[in-house]
Amino acid sequence: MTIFEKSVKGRKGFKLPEGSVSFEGKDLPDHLIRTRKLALPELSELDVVRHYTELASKNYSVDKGFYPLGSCTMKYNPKLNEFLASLEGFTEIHPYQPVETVQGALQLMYELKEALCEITGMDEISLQPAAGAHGELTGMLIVRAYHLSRNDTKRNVALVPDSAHGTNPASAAMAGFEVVELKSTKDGLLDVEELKKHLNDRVAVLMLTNPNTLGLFEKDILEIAKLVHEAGALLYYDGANLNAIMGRFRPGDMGFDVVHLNLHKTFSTPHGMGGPGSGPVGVKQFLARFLPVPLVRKSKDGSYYLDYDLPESIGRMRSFYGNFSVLVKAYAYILTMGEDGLKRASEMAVLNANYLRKLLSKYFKVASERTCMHEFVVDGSEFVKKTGVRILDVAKRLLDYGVHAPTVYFPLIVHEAMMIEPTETESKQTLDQFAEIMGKIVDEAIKNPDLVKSAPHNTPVKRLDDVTATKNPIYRYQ
Amino acid sequence: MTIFEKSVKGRKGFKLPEGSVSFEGKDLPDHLIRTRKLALPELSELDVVRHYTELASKNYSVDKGFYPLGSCTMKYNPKLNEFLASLEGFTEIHPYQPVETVQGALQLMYELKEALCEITGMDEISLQPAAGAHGELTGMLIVRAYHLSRNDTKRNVALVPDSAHGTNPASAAMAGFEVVELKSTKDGLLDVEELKKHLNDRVAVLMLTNPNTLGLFEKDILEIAKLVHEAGALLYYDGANLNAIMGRFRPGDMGFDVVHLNLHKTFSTPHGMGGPGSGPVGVKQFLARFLPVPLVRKSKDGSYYLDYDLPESIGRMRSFYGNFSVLVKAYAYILTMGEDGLKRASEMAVLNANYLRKLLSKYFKVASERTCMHEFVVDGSEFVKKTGVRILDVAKRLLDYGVHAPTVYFPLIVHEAMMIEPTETESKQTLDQFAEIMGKIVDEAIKNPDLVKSAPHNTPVKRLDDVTATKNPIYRYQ
Amino acid sequence: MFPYIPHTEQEVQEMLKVIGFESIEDLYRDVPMTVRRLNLPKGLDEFTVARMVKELSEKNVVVEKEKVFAGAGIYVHHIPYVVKSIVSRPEFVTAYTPYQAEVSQGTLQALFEYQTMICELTGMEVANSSMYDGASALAEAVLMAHRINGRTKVLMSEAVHPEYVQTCKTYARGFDLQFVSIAVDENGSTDLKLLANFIDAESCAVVVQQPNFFGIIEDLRRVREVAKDLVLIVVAEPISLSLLEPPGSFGADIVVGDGQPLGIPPNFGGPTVGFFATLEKYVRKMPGRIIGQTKDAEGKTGYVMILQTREQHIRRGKATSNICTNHALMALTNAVYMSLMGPEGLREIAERSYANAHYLAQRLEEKGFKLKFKGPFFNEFVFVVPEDYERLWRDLFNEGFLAPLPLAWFDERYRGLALACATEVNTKESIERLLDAMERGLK
Amino acid sequence: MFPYIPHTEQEVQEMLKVIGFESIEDLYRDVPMTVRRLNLPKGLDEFTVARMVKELSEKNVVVEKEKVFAGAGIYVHHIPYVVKSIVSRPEFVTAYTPYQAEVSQGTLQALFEYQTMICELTGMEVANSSMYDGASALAEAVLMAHRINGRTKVLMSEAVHPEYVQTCKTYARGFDLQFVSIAVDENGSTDLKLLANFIDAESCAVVVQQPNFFGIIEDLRRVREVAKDLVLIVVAEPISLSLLEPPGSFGADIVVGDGQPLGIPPNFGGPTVGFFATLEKYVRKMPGRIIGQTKDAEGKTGYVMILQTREQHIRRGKATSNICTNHALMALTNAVYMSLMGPEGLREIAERSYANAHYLAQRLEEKGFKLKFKGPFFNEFVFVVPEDYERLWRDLFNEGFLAPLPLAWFDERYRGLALACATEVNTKESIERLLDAMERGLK
Repeated sequence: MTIFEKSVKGRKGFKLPEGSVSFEGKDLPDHLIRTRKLALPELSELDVVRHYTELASKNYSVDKGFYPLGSCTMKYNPKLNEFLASLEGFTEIHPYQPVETVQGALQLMYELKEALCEITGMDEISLQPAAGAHGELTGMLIVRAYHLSRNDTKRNVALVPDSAHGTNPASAAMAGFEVVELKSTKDGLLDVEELKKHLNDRVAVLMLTNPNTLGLFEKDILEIAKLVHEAGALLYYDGANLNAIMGRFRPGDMGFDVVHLNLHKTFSTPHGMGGPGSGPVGVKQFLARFLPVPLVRKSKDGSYYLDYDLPESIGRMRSFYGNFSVLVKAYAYILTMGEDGLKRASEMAVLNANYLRKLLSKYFKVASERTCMHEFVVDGSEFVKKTGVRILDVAKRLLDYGVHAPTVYFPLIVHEAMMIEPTETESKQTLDQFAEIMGKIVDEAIKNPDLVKSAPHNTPVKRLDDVTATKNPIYRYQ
Repeated sequence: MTIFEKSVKGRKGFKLPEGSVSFEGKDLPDHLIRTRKLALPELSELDVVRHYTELASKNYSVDKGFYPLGSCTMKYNPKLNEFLASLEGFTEIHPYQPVETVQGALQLMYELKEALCEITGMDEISLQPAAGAHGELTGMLIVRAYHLSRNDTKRNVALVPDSAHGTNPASAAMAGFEVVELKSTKDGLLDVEELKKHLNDRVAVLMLTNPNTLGLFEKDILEIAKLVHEAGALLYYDGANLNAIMGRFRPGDMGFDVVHLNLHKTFSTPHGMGGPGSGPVGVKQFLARFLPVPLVRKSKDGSYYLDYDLPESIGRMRSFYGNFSVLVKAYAYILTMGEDGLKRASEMAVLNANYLRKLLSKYFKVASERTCMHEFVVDGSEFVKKTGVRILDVAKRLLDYGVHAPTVYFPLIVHEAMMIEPTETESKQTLDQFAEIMGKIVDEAIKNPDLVKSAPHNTPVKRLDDVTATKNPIYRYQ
Repeated sequence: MFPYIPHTEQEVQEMLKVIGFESIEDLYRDVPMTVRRLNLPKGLDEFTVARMVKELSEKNVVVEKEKVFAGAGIYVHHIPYVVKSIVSRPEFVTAYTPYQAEVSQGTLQALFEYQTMICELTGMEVANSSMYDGASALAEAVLMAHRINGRTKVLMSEAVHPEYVQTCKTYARGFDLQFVSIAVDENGSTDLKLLANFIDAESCAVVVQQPNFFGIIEDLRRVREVAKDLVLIVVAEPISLSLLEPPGSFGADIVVGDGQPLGIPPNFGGPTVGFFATLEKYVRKMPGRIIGQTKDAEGKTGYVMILQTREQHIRRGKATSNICTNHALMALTNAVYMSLMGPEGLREIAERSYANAHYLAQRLEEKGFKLKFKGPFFNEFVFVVPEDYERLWRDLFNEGFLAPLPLAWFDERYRGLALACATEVNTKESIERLLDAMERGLK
Repeated sequence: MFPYIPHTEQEVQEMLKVIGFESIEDLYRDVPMTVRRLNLPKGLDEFTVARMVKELSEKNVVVEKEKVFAGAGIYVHHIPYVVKSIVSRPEFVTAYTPYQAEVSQGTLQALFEYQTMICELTGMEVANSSMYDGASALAEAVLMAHRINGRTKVLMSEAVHPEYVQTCKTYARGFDLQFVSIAVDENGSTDLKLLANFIDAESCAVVVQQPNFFGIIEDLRRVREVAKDLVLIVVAEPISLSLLEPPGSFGADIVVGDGQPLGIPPNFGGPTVGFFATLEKYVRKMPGRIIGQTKDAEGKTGYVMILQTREQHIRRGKATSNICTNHALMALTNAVYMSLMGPEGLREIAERSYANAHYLAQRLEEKGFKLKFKGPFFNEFVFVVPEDYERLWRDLFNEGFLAPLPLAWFDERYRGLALACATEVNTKESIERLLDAMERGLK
């Protein structure tokens, strides 16, 4: 039942303090006053609590179980960080307070920025972007600004591997680039020869994820960087897949010029059903002058300030300074893990992925024979051919067993793909159990395919009709 | 799966600060050191979060739905109060701090005590007891101390109606009284003639709940009080059922000498799966000197202190001063509701009970024809005879419909009793829905009794075998 | 050992054995880079971290709510405690994007209800399930307008929040859009004569803010008349929409805004949430996720993401936007807040804000200050202050007030002006105390 | 309207009509008392209430953890943040007693696991699902001992917490029990020769505390030898039990204690939680709720309340105790804390407490203070202070320390003694600063 159907006219869930100024309203012209009825629900506080408690019970979440969503890095979100982000000294400060009265906030941002620079090997970072895609757009606008600043106006092509996240081409297009896709090798890696063919004086940038979306390390990265730079283009790093590399190697050392990060992935800030996240953008020194304003800086006297004095900046990407509460959580996470913990996290993430890949290779073909990094992709095409059961059905059937499904049908270059990222916070026991469930489902797909095809059976609703939902859309309760 | 089965040797869910003093341990004799292995579980933080998240999902709770448990007053527990009780200035103070450094805590306790005195019509209150039964024992020890102080040593009988809560006789017995039960009238009220027969110079006290456990107001209360007092005995008020009366009438005005309250019922502090509660005890002035030490008092200079100087006190009922965090919640509730809100709460509680009673009288005989107060009792004997379905089965079947069952088989004087208390925080819609479900179950009991007898069907476990559980008890995981 | 990483050394060895590797180093054998020790401190325990972060939080000065008289995009309101208690539930906080609808009905229904509430507030037909903030929502609205009619000139009221204008300009860098700023008249509203003059065949959209950056309530009926067949984009403050006739009633094409006033604390400016509403006919040009109602295999009502072919993960380079992660948890916060307040509560808050702001303005005038504009205002207004007002403003902060903001910050043209704000959190007493402090400070 | 009461006036009228009444007054027609207006203020909104209560909380002085050197029943420890996050889940907080087991498996399993953990800690065979606190648990243990052998003389070590002793005496008022206090010897442990002398045919139970009120670790093996066929009741501090051989290993009959050190903040003394463990042979004499494992109709493992015939709601006046509401939520807190810490964590905390307390003792001796007793101690000890130490103690508070407690508070016989405590929260630095402050104060 929707919350609107629970509404009772005149019921109230709020009470305001006694007002000390009475409303006259005489100055507000009648024609400005709302005539259209505002049909918000009318409920008691308990009504509201019960409604959302019921909704909460219908959600899967990290606290409930395993979330092997490839490329999403669904790791444990420490409770400590939620507590810290809700401290009054963080939540109740206005962005336009005098800068000397928000030194704690600025110091936190500055130190977080410094730590992220160290982790990525970049020279300067903006914490402003609100999400990964927002960071990508920021980064691509910086690439654009860089070439224009050199009067290199021809460079309007962004090269993107065909294995890339959809946001890469979308962000490139939004920044005004023409997107050219590069075919991957059979191995799922960037094809250096293909790259060479495409590099010319119209190319502004190569966008790369490394490890890539198949979970493979681009082993030719140093050569790739050399080629790209020699061609006068920049190298962009999609940091969505940073979880494999902390303390092991750094984008900056690999030759990347621009990096965006997803704090809500690698740095354990919660996803909140799809946001708020945070997508900082880091650059090498020669690009720092194009970063969005304001930048958090430290004065010689040790105080912190917001630097608006970047005449070549691409400008603002949003209001104010970034998703500050999210930054608090990432900051606390980095303090907690430290140099040793971050490295251990990456190593265990990679160990988990390779272990699970090995277990699942009993049931499925894995998309590449090479050692994976923090995630891997299963090629379900043989399974689908053999059983007639789709990978989507396997995904839905997993829900019945109380685990979330992997990312499916991505990356596009693998047929019937399942992209699996266990993260380091999952235990061997959880991985063993997941593999066992997968084994059962494969078994079911052979012996009782209809059971799998009609899944899920144990969820709050059965399989939903999303085709009709888009064909005859119902956008709101009426 | 139990948490012990999830344990992995060597796994850790904690990290302590670097220790600055190293452990030598040389002074602790070997024979004192633990040799027996401590088999607590070894888990990561995420393991622990998931385990308890899973357990939480298997619980019914007020936030989930309707809890018509008679005599338990399962009303909404405001979130505000949880927040306030967890303020650092309340949780992080040590009971042995200098009294001048805990003035806020003492002021809160003092003002709460004053408000409860006003609500009950009593003169002095101890906030020390941890629960209703604890308060009963306190009150009965005061009764005992009172008679002994007058050298009236013969009075060792406590009169208790047969409709009383089980705690009444149990507490009386624990305070050293011989318990004599009084038969109720057919109407379910205290039988004044029966009372007269039992009143003599051995009677120390009459324990009464008013409204009684049938939800009926003891209309002869003024006469009862007179008789009891004339016989030299005291009148004890079981305040578990206070929710009907706030701002309408007061135990103190009815002639009661001792009252205990359940803050976790009437004053909306949460039940926490069965505690912590709080069971303050109020008395008339002539009994104040027997209250447990310490009492919270206010000096002439406006400061607050703990008064240990009560030479005739029964002594301590526990360590320290009471369940302070619970007191904070009750205090905030009283501030929020105020005189007008408390009265409204009682009135709406009584309205809800009478309304639901009316709706259910379509399906069941109600135990009394009289207007009820905040709760009422259904007599299921005809239903049971007709259908062969037990009241316990109806209770279990209710669980399938997502509502909690009422209190069943109590009070003992009603056959196949269902005791129902809706509380004021439930809406008309919830009551209508509950009545509709009851109607359905009655229908099922006639048409498909096995369905009801084998209920519940939609719960995390099916009906549990509690007979074997007690016959061959398993007390712990091994 | 780290509490967040479960692996014991024994398990690591067992797992390596299964994979067929000897050591962790083997896992990285494809990587040509040398391992490098990060120059970061070692990991800390949570108690030490908590102490350190708490100390940072205490280096920030929190102004008592009733003493905040600044808005300009972030507004201080009373937030019922139950809001946080609900939205901090781990089932919401630790859930992912609802890709698997059958185990995400909580998220999906909540967002569907949120969309409905936004439609109600704005008077529009369809809303998406959230954007990052008001500024980026506006920037996306401008790009959408360009998608709608292909034209390139955006007529932007001067009285749109400067940071929003800047964001639009940044977003438009990849496109050939020009922005024309339309000044305000002596009433503080967008000068419609000027606007009319600037409109030509290349004009794509008109952007106004309601109430505008100077607090003035724009006459949307007349804006719509002048804007004729241009895309009319309105940036709206949501609480005011419970009192004011919504933009949808005047024929707005896109209504965006920031949801911060609806139950979200200031958070030093973020996260807030952007709302985005339009007309059904434009829905396929709209950025962001949309939740729709549907049925499951047994005919039971359920919710799913719809119209995903607009989005980047399907359409890649041809998507309406690159947005994927949005601000769902903050949209939920908005929905919970609106559910508690209902139409009456929201209206009461709007009326009190109005009353307090007008009382403050009246008292300022009585003290000799001049209001800059004559137009009707809601909870903010501009008044004339000395040129060096910023010094007084800092002094007032030291007396515990976040006083009306020096407008010179935003543009030197505004030197000598301040932007005041009042909401339901202010009281007669706090207003009088502000005035006293200002008087003392000016002497 | 009150946010917690849903009834609109229209609904009230509709409901009255269904009942057949005209007005609310009709509902109270059986009540002979006149309605009386309570002398209480009108109801307030939550923001005002929050402000008022917060102001009260701020009138209390919170001592920094590392500067607390007092225990005596309430101990300051580090509590992982996740504990609160779990135990504040409404599914636990707003649930009732698990009367309907099928929808209370969360509660029941958690308490079953809690019982197991208490058995592990104490070395006993069976534990109940909680008592109010340590003191009332001890009082119930004494009554249980009386039920076991019917005898009436309780030999109570002088080194049991005075408030626990007082509670026992209050609880025993309804019974004909006598208490004999057994003094401590020069080691600070219960004088076993004295104890032996007092034992006679009427002796029911021996009660000792481990570590005792003076911090000394009792030699339970010898206590058991002397107590022979009496009921041996041990009050134990739970953290110490991860380091010390548990009472169960020495043949204790009943072990009780307060669970506060296991993840519960001081809370100004309450709520804490009492634990209560005994041997299987005594289980039917035990007070309180017990959870047992069983099967459901389909053979699946589940949990229920067992042995309820001991309890008041069934057995009424003949129950083993009147306790029904216990401290389940705090028992859950203990279980969550122990799950996080595990055996190693608990031991580490015990060892650090031990190390800190012994370092403090050693440094006090170096500064010229004398320890009162020679026996081995855990995290508390008694040392000799000036007669007017209470003045110094208050001065130290003003310097930010909750210094060792003046024992004269508890008994005039102890004047000139102080009870010091250290746990893992104290640091070398905070210890040195305490010593400096004490030195300065004594000059």
